[in-house]
Amino acid sequence: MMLNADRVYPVLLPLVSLTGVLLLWELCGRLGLINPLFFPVPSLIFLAFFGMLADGEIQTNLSITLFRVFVGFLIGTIPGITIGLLMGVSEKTRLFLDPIVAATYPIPKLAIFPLLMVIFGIGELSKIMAIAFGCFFITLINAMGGVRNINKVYFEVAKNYGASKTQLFTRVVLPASLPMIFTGIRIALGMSLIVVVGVEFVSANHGIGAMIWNAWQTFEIEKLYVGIFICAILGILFTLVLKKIEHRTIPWVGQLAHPGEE
Amino acid sequence: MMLNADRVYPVLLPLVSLTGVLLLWELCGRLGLINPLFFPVPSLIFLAFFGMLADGEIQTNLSITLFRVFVGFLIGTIPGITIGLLMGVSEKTRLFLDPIVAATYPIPKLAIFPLLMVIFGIGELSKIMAIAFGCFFITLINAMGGVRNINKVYFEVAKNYGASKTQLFTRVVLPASLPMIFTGIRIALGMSLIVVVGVEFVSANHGIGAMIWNAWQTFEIEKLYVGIFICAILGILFTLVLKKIEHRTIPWVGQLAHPGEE
Amino acid sequence: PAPAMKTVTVSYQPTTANGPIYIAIDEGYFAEQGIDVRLEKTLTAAALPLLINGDIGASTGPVKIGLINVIAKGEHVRIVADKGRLTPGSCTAYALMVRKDLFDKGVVTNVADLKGRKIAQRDSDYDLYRALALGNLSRDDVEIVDMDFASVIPAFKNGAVDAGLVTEPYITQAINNGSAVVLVPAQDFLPDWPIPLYYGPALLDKDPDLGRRFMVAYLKGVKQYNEGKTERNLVILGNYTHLDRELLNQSCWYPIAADGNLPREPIRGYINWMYANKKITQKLNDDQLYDMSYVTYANGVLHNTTDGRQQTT
Amino acid sequence: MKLACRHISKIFGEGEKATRAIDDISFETTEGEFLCILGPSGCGKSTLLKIIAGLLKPSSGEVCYSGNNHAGPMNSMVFQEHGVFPWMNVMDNVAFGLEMRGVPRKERYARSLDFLKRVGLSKHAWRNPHELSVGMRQRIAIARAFVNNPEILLMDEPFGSLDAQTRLILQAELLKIWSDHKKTVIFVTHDIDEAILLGDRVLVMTSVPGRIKDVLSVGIDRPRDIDLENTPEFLALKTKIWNSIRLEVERSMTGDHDDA
Amino acid sequence: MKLACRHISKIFGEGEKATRAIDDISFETTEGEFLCILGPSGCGKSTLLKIIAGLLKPSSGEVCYSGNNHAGPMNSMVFQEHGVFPWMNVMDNVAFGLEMRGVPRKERYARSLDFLKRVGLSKHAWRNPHELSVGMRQRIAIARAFVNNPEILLMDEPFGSLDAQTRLILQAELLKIWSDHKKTVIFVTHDIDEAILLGDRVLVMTSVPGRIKDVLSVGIDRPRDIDLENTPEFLALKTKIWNSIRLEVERSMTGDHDDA
Ligand SMILES: Nc1ncnc2c1ncn2[C@@H]1O[C@H](COP(=O)(O)OP(=O)(O)OP(=O)(O)O)[C@@H](O)[C@H]1O
Ligand SMILES: Nc1ncnc2c1ncn2[C@@H]1O[C@H](COP(=O)(O)OP(=O)(O)OP(=O)(O)O)[C@@H](O)[C@H]1O
Ligand SMILES: [Mg+2]
Ligand SMILES: [Mg+2]
Repeated sequence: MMLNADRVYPVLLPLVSLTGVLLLWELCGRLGLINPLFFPVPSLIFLAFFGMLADGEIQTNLSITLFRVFVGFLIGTIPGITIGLLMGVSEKTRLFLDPIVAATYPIPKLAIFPLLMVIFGIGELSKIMAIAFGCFFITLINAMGGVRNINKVYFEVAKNYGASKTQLFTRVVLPASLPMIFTGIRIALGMSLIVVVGVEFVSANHGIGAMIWNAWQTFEIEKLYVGIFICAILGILFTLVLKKIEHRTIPWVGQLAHPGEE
Repeated sequence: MMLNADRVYPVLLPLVSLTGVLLLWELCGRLGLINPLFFPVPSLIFLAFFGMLADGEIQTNLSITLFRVFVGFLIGTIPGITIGLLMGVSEKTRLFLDPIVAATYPIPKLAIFPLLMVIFGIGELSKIMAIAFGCFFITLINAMGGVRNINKVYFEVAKNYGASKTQLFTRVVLPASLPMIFTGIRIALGMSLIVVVGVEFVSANHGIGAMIWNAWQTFEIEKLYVGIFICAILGILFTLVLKKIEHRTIPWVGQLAHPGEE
Repeated sequence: PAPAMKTVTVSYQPTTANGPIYIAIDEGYFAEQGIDVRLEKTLTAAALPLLINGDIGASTGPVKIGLINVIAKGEHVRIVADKGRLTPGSCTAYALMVRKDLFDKGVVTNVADLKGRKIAQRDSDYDLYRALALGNLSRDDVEIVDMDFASVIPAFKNGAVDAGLVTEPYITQAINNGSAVVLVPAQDFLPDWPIPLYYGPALLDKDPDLGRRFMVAYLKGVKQYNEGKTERNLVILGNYTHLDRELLNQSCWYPIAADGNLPREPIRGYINWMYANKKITQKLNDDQLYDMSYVTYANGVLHNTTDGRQQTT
Repeated sequence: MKLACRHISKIFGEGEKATRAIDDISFETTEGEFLCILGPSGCGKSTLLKIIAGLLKPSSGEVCYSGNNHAGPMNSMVFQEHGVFPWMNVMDNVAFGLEMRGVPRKERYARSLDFLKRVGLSKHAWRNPHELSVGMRQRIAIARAFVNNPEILLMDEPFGSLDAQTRLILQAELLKIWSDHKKTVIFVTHDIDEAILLGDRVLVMTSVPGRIKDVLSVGIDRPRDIDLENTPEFLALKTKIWNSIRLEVERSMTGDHDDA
Repeated sequence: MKLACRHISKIFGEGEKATRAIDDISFETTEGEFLCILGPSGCGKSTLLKIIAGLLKPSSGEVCYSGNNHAGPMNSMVFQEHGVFPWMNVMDNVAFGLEMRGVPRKERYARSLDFLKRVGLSKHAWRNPHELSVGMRQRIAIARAFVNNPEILLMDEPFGSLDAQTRLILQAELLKIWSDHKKTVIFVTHDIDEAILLGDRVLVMTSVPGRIKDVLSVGIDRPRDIDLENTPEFLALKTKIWNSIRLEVERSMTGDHDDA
């Protein structure tokens, strides 16, 4: 029975919670508890969704958005993790770079988006860079925190066995920080969706954000929610994929995940 | 000498890096390497800064922004950490809530800001809630990751010594996750600045974001940069304060921070 | 008897286009009517839901497809007065601009020259359609770049776009920093195009009397606004737009009909165009769009109390 | 308090990766017995102890208690990994069990200080564990279990990181606590001498998957002295256990050579 | 390879919180010596070993080497905390030192497998450390140091978590490696018998702050057998060391009672 529950719960509970939320929403809508003008019921949203799917409206916009997300995510995440780990390892690098990170991170990309356009041009690059910045700082700060959490003895072992700086980095610092790096990646993935839609919302012809903007302009509230649902579904998919990768990459952390429930 | 360096570097290196960036910028400006229309030199920005300080323009806007940031940060962070830890501890809670988190986190608050205003009313609350949402998800995901990193033996000890759920939470899970919680807080603090300025940028009469918006309207580029500088300075201050708190709260992690450099 | 103070929330963008409202606030015209106006800066997209929801009573801005759709769904939102108009022969508050270097070199001197060029715009399909029609061009003849207004000047500067639809104060900025010139002012391709004042259910349904009093104060503001860039008006607009004196003086203030009435032909044309292009499924008639009873009332009151006003001041 | 393990097995993992750690282990303790467990490295001693403590669920079999307490008695475990909390000072670590049971701060500090003295750490009461040596941390874990005054003491190589003299002192403390309060003690050790010196019975396990190989009664009168180690009965017992385990170790180490 | 410690002291922390861990320690090893270090828990043994390994900077004093290598010789340490990397399988952990020195994978796996056999873990070569018992992890750490074939072996209680029989086998392995390659070994242990069985000399430390209390030559011929433990010279040496440390432990434990 215990074993059964172990197998069934991971599939059942997420389904229950997601459909539960949708059903509750539908119910509230049907009972007239929420204003359908602003909160249309899920069934109508799905209807609109399939309509837009048939039009091909979703496909084009989604592919454009996903392209921006992936490129921006990679451009931001890879240097973010690398520099974050370096800052974690070397105190001098950290002392030197941390103030710059602390100062540039909170600058709102939206408010300086016109400047990004001056620097990176109006095409894709400025949008991609806005995403990249969002991911960069998050993964950097989490990777830096990851290094700080590494048990000192691992550094001592590495040093004792003559690890070069590169070896220390690839064989100890990077794998040991993976748990926090993955957390950073999860936050960054969500952030890249938030940023891309934000950027497309204010200045783009195509993409999910532009779709949402158009929905606001025409006040087609179902279309707006279709855009939101797409973000949500992407969020769930990204998280699932990440979990799978995590499960393979850091098994030694996974086993600590169910304290006292075995 | 070693001891000297240990004392001097933490003050010297940040100063060198920050002033270095500013000097380089000034130099590029003076040499005409960057377009002064979009990238005015720091000295001019500081001049504008003091002018606005004398006007009292900065003080009023800053206090409004800071109020929103602190309230929004608290409203978002406290439940974020709590729920994140709970999701980390209890697998069932996690399986149930994680899909909802994964689905709602990537919904861009900017694109649904009109809905937030319908729900929370116009005025401060909708702005504060946008900040709160930003902080909520980040601290939640990091706190959840923090629990996963806890060495299993600590849970076993707690269980063996009869810790109730509350005691497990306050005496083991919370302190053990602090390193990652702090990382989450650092990201959330920056995020709250980004969000507040973004929100004020699109819909507020006052605050640093509105100040930046006005600067774009009037194309007073120095004023725009004053706004950006204020974000940067706040970022540095927040980070410094957080470091101090961290240093007191989690000394056992601090000592692992300088691998091989002792 | 002085009525108790009631609050009306108005959504706005802090531009010169809302001058009459600023004036009516600062001169106490609203207070005279027992109204406390709260200005709420909102995204244009947010104004409509807030209006419908009753969070705000009145709103301003150009007529867009969203308004048509909302009214078509049966929501009680109405155009109640004029609040600025692109009058032929007047100054330019909205224009199709072109990069100065292109213009100076004679590469683009009229609309027809824009063929194949990049044009910045944001949700201005109809405007662009009308503008391009001047050069016998259609959307497909040009490359359209979506962009918010604040980004247009940087885009002109680094040559990212060749032309664009621009409003004040960016027109003045672009001229001042030499990045662009006006190719065609909007009054040439959208003659008499109105930017109206709307009421939502908070005034229309809940408190029409409040709406009427609001209109009285508003029209008094319009009257003073139409006196032009007087010292007093410059001070008041400066308070709300944060624009400096010089820029305010240079920039265009939309002309507004003193009696608040507005021509209906341009919007009819817009609706027909949208219907023809299948952007809307239902043509609204004037009764669904306008409710001019408020200006009628206010005009009556104002004629009766002209003397009274002189007494109080 | 009596304790019985019935047919306990534990398999870690699933499918191909499944490892059987312990296999069909059954034994009973008598009231207030001191039971020592010996066995080769990796044979499943810690696994067994965690199952008895209720921290691991056995794959099959069950642990039963008989005593005045039906809900399962209070046990305190000294973990092989120590499990000293780095975020609490030494005092709070030792007082942890009392805190969990709601003992007021003043009282629990007083009682903890007493045990801190007995393990020789009272000078370090207010320091943080990360500033202490490995052996000192182990003593924190021991004091934490002692002060909790449980019905059953489960000790997983509690003295492994201590020098011989400190170990002697703590063995004496343990015996004193055991005989004063007539607790049941299950004591995992690597040291045969220690097992004979302390235990009423010695349970010897086979190499992995751990089964019970031998259960030997020590049958030497208490108090036992360290000089005992040279008596013939001690040596006979020691040799017997020695050979019993040696076979197991050799089997696993040689098996190792063969398989690889 | 000869090694000399000259007036080494180590103070942890600063100001009020400063703790002197070791104090003015000086000694020299001879070429290929096997030096055992004994001392009460918390006296600074690990600190001393880390200083010798170059992992901690002494507050004063220096470590000198004389040998064919002037840059400081290669040493391999078996850490008291083991330090087995959870993100590498057993094989990669053992081969870590070789990997760092650029030995090709095939070769380093072959050499590591040899040592995995000797510590009885070849069956577990491809498992992950978190699936192993504490003693098995300790053996990984030992194999890692052995396979690295260093000039100096530094071992901090390497056999602390192993049962007596496994310990014997590994002691024999260690002696074999030591005598085959004439390495210098510095070996921290808690077990006096072990120190006498293995060491050329035994260095006894005082309680904290650790100073050198005694340096005793063992002077028993090799190969030494476990039966040696009953010879009079062994017992005499054991008693001597025993008393020497007992005084220290008592001093620190009693001092504790007084201070608190
Ligand atoms: N990071 C540190 N900060 C402060 N004090 C420390 C630190 N590390 C060690 N000490 C102190 O130094 C002394 C020696 O510690 P060390 O770990 O060297 O002892 P040891 O002889 O190895 O003990 P054991 O046998 O228990 O392993 C201890 O009293 C300890 O409290
Ligand atoms: N989480 C796990 N996953 C898979 N196998 C495990 C796990 N934990 C323990 N094992 C296996 O179970 C067996 C017994 O482990 P256990 O820790 O109980 O041994 P032990 O007798 O305590 O050894 P030691 O004396 O070294 O502490 C070992 O072979 C080990 O590989
Ligand atoms: Mg064990
Ligand atoms: Mg030690």
